[in-house]
Amino acid sequence: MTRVPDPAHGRDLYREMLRIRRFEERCVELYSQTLIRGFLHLYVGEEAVAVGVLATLTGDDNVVATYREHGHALARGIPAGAIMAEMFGKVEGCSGGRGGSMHLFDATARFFGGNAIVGGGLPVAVGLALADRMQDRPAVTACFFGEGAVAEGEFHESLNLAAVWDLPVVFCCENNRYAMGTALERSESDTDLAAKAASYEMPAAVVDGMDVFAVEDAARAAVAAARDGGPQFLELQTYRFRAHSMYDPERYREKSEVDAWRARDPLTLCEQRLRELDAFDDVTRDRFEAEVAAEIDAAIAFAEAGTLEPVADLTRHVYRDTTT
Amino acid sequence: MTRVPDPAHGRDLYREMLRIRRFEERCVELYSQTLIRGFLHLYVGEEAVAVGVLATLTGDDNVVATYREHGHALARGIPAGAIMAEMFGKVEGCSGGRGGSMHLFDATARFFGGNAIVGGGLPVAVGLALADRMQDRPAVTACFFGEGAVAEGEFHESLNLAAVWDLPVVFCCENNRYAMGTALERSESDTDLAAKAASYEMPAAVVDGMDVFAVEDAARAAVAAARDGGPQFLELQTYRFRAHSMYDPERYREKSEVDAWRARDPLTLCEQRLRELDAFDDVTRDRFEAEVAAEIDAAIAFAEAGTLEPVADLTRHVYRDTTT
Amino acid sequence: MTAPGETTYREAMRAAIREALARDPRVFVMGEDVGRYGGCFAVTLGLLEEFGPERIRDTPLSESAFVGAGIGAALGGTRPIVEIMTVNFSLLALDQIMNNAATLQHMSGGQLHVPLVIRMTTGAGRQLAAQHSHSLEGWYAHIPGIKVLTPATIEDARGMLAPALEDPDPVLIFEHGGLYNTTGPLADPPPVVDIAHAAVRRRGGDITLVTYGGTLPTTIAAADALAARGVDAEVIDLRVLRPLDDATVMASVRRTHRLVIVDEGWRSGSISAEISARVMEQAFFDLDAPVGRVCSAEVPMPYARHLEEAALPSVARIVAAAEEAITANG
Amino acid sequence: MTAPGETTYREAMRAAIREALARDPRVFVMGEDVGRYGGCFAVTLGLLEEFGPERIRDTPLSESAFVGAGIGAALGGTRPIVEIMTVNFSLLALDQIMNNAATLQHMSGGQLHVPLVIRMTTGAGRQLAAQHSHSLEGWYAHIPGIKVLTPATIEDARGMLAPALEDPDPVLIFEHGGLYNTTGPLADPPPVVDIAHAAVRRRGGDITLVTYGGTLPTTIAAADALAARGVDAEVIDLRVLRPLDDATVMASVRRTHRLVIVDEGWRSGSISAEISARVMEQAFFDLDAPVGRVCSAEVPMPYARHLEEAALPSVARIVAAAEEAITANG
Ligand SMILES: Cc1ncc(C[n+]2csc(CCOP(=O)(O)OP(=O)(O)O)c2C)c(N)n1
Ligand SMILES: Cc1ncc(C[n+]2csc(CCOP(=O)(O)OP(=O)(O)O)c2C)c(N)n1
Ligand SMILES: [Mg+2]
Ligand SMILES: [Mg+2]
Repeated sequence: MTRVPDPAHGRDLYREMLRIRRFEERCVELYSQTLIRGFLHLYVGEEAVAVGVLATLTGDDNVVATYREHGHALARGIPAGAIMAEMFGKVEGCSGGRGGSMHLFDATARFFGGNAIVGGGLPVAVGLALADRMQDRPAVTACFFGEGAVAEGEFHESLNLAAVWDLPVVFCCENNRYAMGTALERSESDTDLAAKAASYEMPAAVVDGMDVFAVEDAARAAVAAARDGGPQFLELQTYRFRAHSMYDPERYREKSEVDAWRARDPLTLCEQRLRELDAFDDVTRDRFEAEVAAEIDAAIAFAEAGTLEPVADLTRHVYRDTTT
Repeated sequence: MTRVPDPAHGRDLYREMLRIRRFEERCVELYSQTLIRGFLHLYVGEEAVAVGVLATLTGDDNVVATYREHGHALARGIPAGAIMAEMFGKVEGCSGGRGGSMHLFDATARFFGGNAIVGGGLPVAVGLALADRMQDRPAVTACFFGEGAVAEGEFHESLNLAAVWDLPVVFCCENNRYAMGTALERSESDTDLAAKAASYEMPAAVVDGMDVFAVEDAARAAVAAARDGGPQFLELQTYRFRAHSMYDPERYREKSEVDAWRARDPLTLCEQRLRELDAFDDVTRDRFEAEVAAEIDAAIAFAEAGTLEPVADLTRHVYRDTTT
Repeated sequence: MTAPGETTYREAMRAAIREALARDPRVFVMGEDVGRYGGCFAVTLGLLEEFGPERIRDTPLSESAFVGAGIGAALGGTRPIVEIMTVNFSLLALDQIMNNAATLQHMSGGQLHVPLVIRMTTGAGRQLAAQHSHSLEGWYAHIPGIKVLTPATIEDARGMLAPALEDPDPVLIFEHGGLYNTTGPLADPPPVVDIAHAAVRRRGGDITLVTYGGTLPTTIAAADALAARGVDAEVIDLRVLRPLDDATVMASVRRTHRLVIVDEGWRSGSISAEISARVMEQAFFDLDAPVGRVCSAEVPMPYARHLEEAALPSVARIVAAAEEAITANG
Repeated sequence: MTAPGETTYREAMRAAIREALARDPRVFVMGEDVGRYGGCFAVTLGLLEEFGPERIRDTPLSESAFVGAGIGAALGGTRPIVEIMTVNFSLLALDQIMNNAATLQHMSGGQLHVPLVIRMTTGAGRQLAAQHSHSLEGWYAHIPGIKVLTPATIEDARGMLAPALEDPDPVLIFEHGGLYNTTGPLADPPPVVDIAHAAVRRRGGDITLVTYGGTLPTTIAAADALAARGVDAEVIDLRVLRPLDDATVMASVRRTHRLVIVDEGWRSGSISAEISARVMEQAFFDLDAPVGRVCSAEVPMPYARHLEEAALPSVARIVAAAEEAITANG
């Protein structure tokens, strides 16, 4: 059990998770309507991770995420409309329609993507942290990746490099137990991921990733430690309730396993906790639902009203445009 | 202190190390005479590692080595003449003159190179072991690499894969403390290399790589364990007495450090041990020196007498020649 | 669902893998999610159940290690079929491919052979954006020591694997993601194909269109469109990008005197450049017009659909290039 | 030792790095053995002592991580000069180069820029055999989003780094290992050079020889040999392989009507193929003979000296190709 949460802040965390949940549920509908295309990886079930970690960052910190990053983008404050417009392929999208669901970016929010190569974001995160240290900025870089990335060489090279140079990276491993259809037991000989971090002398914590308060506590400690010191590792134990992407028949896991994890839905856990503290009631929930629904409706309207980039601009953004 | 070595076997090990030492000393001369070209990486100081490990293998086992592999090739039984001819670029070379010092091969000896990409041999070793297991052969694959390779992603991917599939690989890490000019302390945040192996649940031993008997004991145990089970890790602590290659001014280490290690020359240590057991005397040594000198003279003569491949054959060995 | 007697490209590929597994105990499959998941494009679906986990091996996400392990396993006497989910991730294994698979035979003076098959999906067209839309098969064809196959038809999807496995050299098979669901008839027993020659997919006398892989259907459609305009185009499917079958291309060009190459790769340094250069070298005096190229725009693939479509070779662009070639020396 | 007023290519490169470090506090160097060892080709020798370990950073052997860290550091406002010891090891970092450095600007809709410089040694000629002799700069030039420089002269070794660092896009600099010890005069202050244009290194009217990097000296020697035979060859040094400066090549070909390209890369799918294809497209009717190519043999580089020499472009092969072009339509 974690510390007693502040009621107002606890509700904020709940509301943020709800935004992500409802946003993604609408994405599924829009995908069936072919308004969103390409790959679409949902974060449903894992919301407590992004919300808990990102709550502990400042605006000067950096975020690096994966292709499963709607939640991180929303929690980082990228407007829902800009994200939705991106998935609609519109100029008003947060990546100008060039990136799509897997490549959400926002330079102002220091949100460095949306990387669709497993493990590919980790070296970049190390470099962002290096730049901060070399320029005496007190920022931290939060780098998210799945447990599947732990088998990739880039994971190890990056952890080691960050540790050798003592850089302020918080490596946030979202252990949802599967990399597509491959269970962690079949991808790692030792499933104790903190042991990998330990082999780089990197402090590590194993966290209940379904409990947003636990995540926030662990992240706050890790972020503080990184800010004044070197890299930190968080294993955030979570579960993806939905398919890997839109095309996954889920042959690799039992429905009972999914159900067991659904019983620990991060939204439900958070709500229960807040109700125990008399900090949450049906009125609050209904209000949140209404606000969130309105926000998402507006986001979709914004995306629909958005414009398509002229085809004549096809080869822009390959090299910096020096003509304008 | 290791078990009491068998005198005759102990002398064999000494003699094998002497062969390597004298062979390489002659290589340096031949390099100055430009009879050998390209890169030339000497094993001087590290002979106990290859000799100790390879003494424990059978002819059906596989060996994968690096660009610093003259010692391994000699200890594996590739004729000195074939190795020398290779470095002379002659058809009679063990790689037909195509490979040179960094790429010694011998399919019959199951010596799979001579890999000049740091870390590049490890995945291949895993595959050789996989093939043995799938075909029910009781062979083991010994894979040599430097401690510098531990920072490469391929090291981690390979250890994990071998461990996940429980394959008979003995990973032999030749920790000579430097990767070119980079000391282990500056390339690994945690210099305890066995801890990396442990993070894959792989049994590991740290071995005095200057003591050929210690190496042999540790290798015998590891090879037996791998043959009946899964991968093993040996950290063989050693030192390279000479430069990284022929072009290294050695700015990165103190002469005093080199001298301290030279005091533990594996040949001297072995000789001392055998003398303590009354198993070695000046006569033996002089005889070995004479035999080895004769062998190397013959090898050089063989290499000199070798032939150059016709230039018309330049593009052979790219695809299997189906015309003959 | 496919009509009776019809099959899909995906099923054809699966049938080829199944046959190889059944026929030769040395053959096995490894890669990410080839087993329990059924393959990221469902090519290997059902094979785990049929052949078991020893021969259908799910790997961790470690492209370099499992491709390298494929090389080692090939050296060790097996016949691995390594699946890299998509060409985009193969960059992580490129060191193993170029520095080991392609060179071991040579570095060992011909002692070693690497009878390895690596399959991967390639290509764009499904709004997967910049990191998931590469068409690098032509780029891979730069590397001596490997062979590069691009099955574009159901018969080739069914037939190319067997000779690839028999080949003593490492063979890369690129399967365009847009082809998996194409359907068509397949004879029983399926026809035997080689992995040495280009194929003329449509005869014609006015102009030659050379292509391969994912753009074959587009190019045939363009030939049909040209036919409607009175231009009789010959369509050559390269099938094998390395070693290139020059002879088939030159023979056609010597008849038609005009050539357009259609290639989903980025234009600069593409395989289409190589073909143009070879025609320059071998058939310059037969040309009535400069060789044209229709390639992908030189841009990381954009997500937005209209931009992706504009970036890729299309019937309209092929027809325009063909007409330019026809009127060039007008 | 160099004569007074002379410098080596290596020293010129070092002077450029030193100047960049002194001028801009955002600039730093990282790579394997750039510090204490002094650089594997001694380019960075002495810089650690002068600028300290914060700015001259030895990295572990982790090509993917430190190239990716260079990308991140560039995003973070610094100006990293990343040294990959040789192009041969850059394959391990190719995912970072192609999927991140080259695409981040595009994927972010133009929000991000990656002002990163990656330097690496390239080329063969020193009997380093198959894994240490690649010439892949032309191959890298296939990738949209990066720029590819090949300084071949002392002035370019001295001058190209500054504009590369000023460039908002990722720039790869390939330094041919055979050039480091070449000596020559260098004006003080050194001339300012651009990274946009090819350079005519020798004027001539009978035939154009196009080359870049390590084969520039060979090509100039071939031009001298041709002059002795009464053939007046123009020599163009491409300098930049991406984006290619077509205009300089076409202008020359329109005057000489004949072209031979000299390229140390493997022939198939080389940058020389691209140039040939572009000449086909842009100057076909100006050609009096097919464009010729002198490339490396399509073989992993053999160790044996005579075989390596035979595999590489040589004066004799260039002269022969030029003479063939001259007599082609004879
Ligand atoms: C290098 C690489 N290999 C394979 C893929 C295909 N792929 C996309 S997501 C994924 C699973 C990743 O699992 P994990 O890292 O656990 O993240 P999760 O999807 O569970 O969030 C795979 C294999 C990829 N994108 N990149
Ligand atoms: C991937 C790669 N990076 C860099 C090099 C250049 N290089 C050759 S040997 C070497 C040092 C390797 O050190 P270590 O692994 O400790 O082996 P040692 O030379 O000490 O035996 C380096 C950096 C290489 N060959 N391969
Ligand atoms: Mg996962
Ligand atoms: Mg070492």
